[in-house]
Amino acid sequence: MRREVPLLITFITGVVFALSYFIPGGWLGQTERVFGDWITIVQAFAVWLGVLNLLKISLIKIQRKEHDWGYSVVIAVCLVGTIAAGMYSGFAPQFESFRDPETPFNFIFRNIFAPLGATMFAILAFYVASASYRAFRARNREATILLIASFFVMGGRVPLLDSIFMPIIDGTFFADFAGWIMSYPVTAGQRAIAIGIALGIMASSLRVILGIERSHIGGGN
Amino acid sequence: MNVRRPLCLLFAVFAIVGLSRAQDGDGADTASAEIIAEAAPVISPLPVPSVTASDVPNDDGSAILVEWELSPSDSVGGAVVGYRIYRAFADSGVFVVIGNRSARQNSTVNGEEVEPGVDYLYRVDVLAVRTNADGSSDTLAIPSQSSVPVAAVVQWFNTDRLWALIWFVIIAAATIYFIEKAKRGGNIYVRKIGGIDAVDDAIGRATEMGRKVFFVPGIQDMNDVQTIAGIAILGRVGAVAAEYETRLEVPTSRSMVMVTARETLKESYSKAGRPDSFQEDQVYYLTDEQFAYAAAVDGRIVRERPATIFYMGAFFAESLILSETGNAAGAIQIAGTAEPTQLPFFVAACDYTLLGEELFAASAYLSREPRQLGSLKGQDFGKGIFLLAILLGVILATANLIDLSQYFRIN
Amino acid sequence: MAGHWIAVAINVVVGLTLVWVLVRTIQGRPIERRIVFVYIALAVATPLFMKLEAPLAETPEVQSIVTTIKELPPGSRILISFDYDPQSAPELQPMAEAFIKFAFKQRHKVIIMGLWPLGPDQANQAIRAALEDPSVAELAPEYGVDYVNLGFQSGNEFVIQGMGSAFKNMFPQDERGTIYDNIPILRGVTNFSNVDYVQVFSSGKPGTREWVQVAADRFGATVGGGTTAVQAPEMYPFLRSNQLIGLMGGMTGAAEFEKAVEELGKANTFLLSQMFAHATVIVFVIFGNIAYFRSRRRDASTDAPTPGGIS
Amino acid sequence: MSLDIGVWIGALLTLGIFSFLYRDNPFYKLCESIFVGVSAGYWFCVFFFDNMVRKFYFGVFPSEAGIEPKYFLIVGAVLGALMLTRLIPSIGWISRWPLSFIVGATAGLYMMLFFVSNGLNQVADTMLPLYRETAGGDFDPAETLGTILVFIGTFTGLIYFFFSKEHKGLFGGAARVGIFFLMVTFGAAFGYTVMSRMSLLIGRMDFLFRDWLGLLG
Repeated sequence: MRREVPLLITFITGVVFALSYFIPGGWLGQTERVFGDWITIVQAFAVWLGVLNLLKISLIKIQRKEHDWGYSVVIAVCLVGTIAAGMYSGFAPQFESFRDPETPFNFIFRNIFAPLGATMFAILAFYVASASYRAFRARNREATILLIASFFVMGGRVPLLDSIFMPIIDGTFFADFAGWIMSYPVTAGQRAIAIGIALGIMASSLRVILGIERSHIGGGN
Repeated sequence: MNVRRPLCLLFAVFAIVGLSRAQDGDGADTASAEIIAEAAPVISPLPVPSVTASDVPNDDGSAILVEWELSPSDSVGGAVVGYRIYRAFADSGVFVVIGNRSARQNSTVNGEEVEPGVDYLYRVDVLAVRTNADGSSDTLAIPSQSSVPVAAVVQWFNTDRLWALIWFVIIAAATIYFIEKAKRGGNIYVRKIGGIDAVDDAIGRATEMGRKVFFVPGIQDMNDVQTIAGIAILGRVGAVAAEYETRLEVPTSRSMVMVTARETLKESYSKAGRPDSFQEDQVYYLTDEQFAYAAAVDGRIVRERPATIFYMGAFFAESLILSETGNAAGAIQIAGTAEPTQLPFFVAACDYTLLGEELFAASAYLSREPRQLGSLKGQDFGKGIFLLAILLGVILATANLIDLSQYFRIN
Repeated sequence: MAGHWIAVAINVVVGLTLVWVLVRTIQGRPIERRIVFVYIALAVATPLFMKLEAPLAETPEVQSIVTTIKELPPGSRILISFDYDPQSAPELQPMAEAFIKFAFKQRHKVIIMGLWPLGPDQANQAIRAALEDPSVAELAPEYGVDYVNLGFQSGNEFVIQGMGSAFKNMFPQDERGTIYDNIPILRGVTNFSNVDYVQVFSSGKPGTREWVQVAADRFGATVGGGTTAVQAPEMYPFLRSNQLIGLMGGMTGAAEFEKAVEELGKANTFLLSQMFAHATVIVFVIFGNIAYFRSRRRDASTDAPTPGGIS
Repeated sequence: MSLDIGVWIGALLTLGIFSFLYRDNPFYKLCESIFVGVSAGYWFCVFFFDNMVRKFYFGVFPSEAGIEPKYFLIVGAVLGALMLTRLIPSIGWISRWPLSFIVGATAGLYMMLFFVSNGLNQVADTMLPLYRETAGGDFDPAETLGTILVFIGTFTGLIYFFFSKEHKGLFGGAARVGIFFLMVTFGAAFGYTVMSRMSLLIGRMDFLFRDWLGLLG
């Protein structure tokens, strides 16, 4: 029971959803949207598991006074505090929605969540630089090609190479060249990857549907 | 008639010119504008000669295609500014506006509030600017005859997708054939893939160094095929880690992935004969937020200094945030993703990268199980068909003989 | 101006220290990544204080937006859709600010909306920035009369579709809760046939593509785009087919727009930062290679793995 | 300098995250913990109000008359509820059912969508005549070269992905060419993204210098 039922469920849903691609009518014609709706609802349930787990781990750390337990206090307080602020903002009658600009939830979003996210994203600028310094070295033919392509696109996308070579080559030669690289060789590479992915997804989905690959239900053979 | 059309046109042009100059409102121009307006007689554009409506094929009966002949007055620079499309229920006959199209356009799809099996009538009005004798102007709408009643129909098979079915069945059948063949025995050759061959060594390294192995299953939920592939790889990695008694940690950014990863690892550990070594807390949820997850995993990487880090699944901007940190922390890193935008970053920062298709093949490789390897052969068969098709298609297209792409392009 | 000279001075000094980095690299002692970080931070930060003009070529796609707006008679109605969130603001906000300033100076009426929840908020920031400009402040554009913010509406391209029959259906009231019919600027505005130009600032979906497909193709609106650099290439087919009358792509596009309307602002400064940052990355890539070739000469083992271990 | 408390909080958190670039430190750990806690709570609320209340509850029980209830959403709630059996260890195995459903549906649905959009349509897009002409009917060298490159790159790139054939001889040579194209792709895509990443950093710097410190006009 514990093993066969999940396998059967996977098989049936897999086949039905695959067939639905060819059927325009009824709910089968809209499986993508319907499934999307279901998933969002399941996520709303499942997030309890995650959040309770996060809280549990933090509380255990605090209780055992493990190394750096103080930060677990911060996590727990911020988690509970944000949820409380969100619930208050969502249910208090003076707000239309929990996202209203005046709600405490929105205050947290604007002044804590957003700057943290933006900064974490911005850190990438530094990493992009250090990764190029280290990795883009002409160690062999492949690496050299990688290096050259990135050099021309990096220099062409902003008016950098064009302005350096302004006295020799007029106009937007490097910008155009960067564009040319993006529209032809890059298209080719991406297309090969895309077609490979299509076949990879097809074969691994078949393995899942046929029950050959069953790790998601905790199953070997 | 022959003379009238160019004449109409000419007047219309005059009217427009006069109108636009009058709008400039410049004192000097008003006089001439008045003269032109006076010279232009009041003219009415001609209506749309005919309107046809038909069911949009291969859909769920929720759209009707409306086409019309352009009004004879609709020509470049003419007075016609556009068309207004009306619809009525055939039994009531009350027309309601459903949309506008600009001049020179002759069709629209009515895709909203269409019930299958209900008869509708359509009418298309020509909208045109009329210049009056006093120089003022207004917009005229000249209605057409209504179309014959039409109803949208629900189709049960999308014939546009027939070729998708044919190609799919061919490749899927081949895949199943190879799986069956492999099951009956028979040697299956698979070539070396650096990233996959390195898995055992990478885990072994962690064992020697007495450090942890991190497995990051991407930031998408279980409704992404890449996550499923990543979890399958986790199953194999978990078995090796259990065997080597190396501590494996899986931070997740999705609750459902946490649940699935736990199931998978539990099974791997018991299969490796070490069910007791598995602890649920090896797999933990951090947060659904992409960058907070990245910040937390980064922190763990610098603090725990894992010897080996796997990134298998769907990654976005956090790919380089994580792998640069891992690189600086001296970890061996093996990444795999089918997000084409992130591959360059993994390639730059990781020791091994599984590119797109290789991510999906990895679990089959690692399992070394005949049926799994057989499915890889099916993948190759598909590639063979596509290669052949591309070659033939390009040759035939260059020779201008047949357009093969029509059998591959699906809407 | 003092800021400018200090920034220039810092850059000269930093430029000189690169010689030290080069020497160290040649000696086979590559610098650690934290020093790379410092250079990037300086390369991005210092140009913000500089008063230099980024060298730019004129492109038809940006110029055509400028010409279109200039040719509209004063008092024309311009609809602007803000389809992005703060994450793309560095690229799109300067563009939006320059555009709104320009529209006000041309005495056009501006109607704002958003298909992204945080879009109208970005719009308010852009309006605020525009009003701070003395020459705009002089004209004293009035809310409700010269501009209005209709706020966010969910439904992606279906909102545009709905606006095709009546704006009012999609936006019964503006962001401040005023009923549509009571807003002076909207009197006589039924649908796209009553606006003279539509400008979209977008960073994804829904965005410029959807506006082209629905507002331009279906309802015949004149649509111009402003997108992030990453998105811009996808829009070129629409430009070629004239479904999109013009396009500002990323900071380069925004800076060119600023230049064309003679209104050097953030985009120009940001573009300078970007050029400095790119130059820094390129310099470090070159240094990295010098280091590599030096070390290879010392140590002849050249059996290096392919990037990403691909074989 | 700003007098807005929100700007100050934002600026301090920004500095805290940036401090990680130097090394791990208590300030970063604090910001990281705040971020994890706040964002987990944030998503919890978003899931609750957007997905649970608005999508599910008001989907099944519409607040206005005349809107048809979407009963199919109940399936999602049932799956979700089964997921929660995880909380009770003795019946936790039931959670495999909804998981199997989701995995099966994902496999079936995306198998077809990717097969067509990433596979068949891409193959069709490659089938172009190698000899290209301009709109005026003249030979177009740039476009011709481009089309030939796309053809060769796609073809050899796919050969690289073959698993069941050793990369030797002519086949191996083609695979090597394929790798070259992949390298161009990666290099170019990397260089291409640098621009947008830099602009994010510019945005943060602008926030610090303009909004917080008020040093920029």
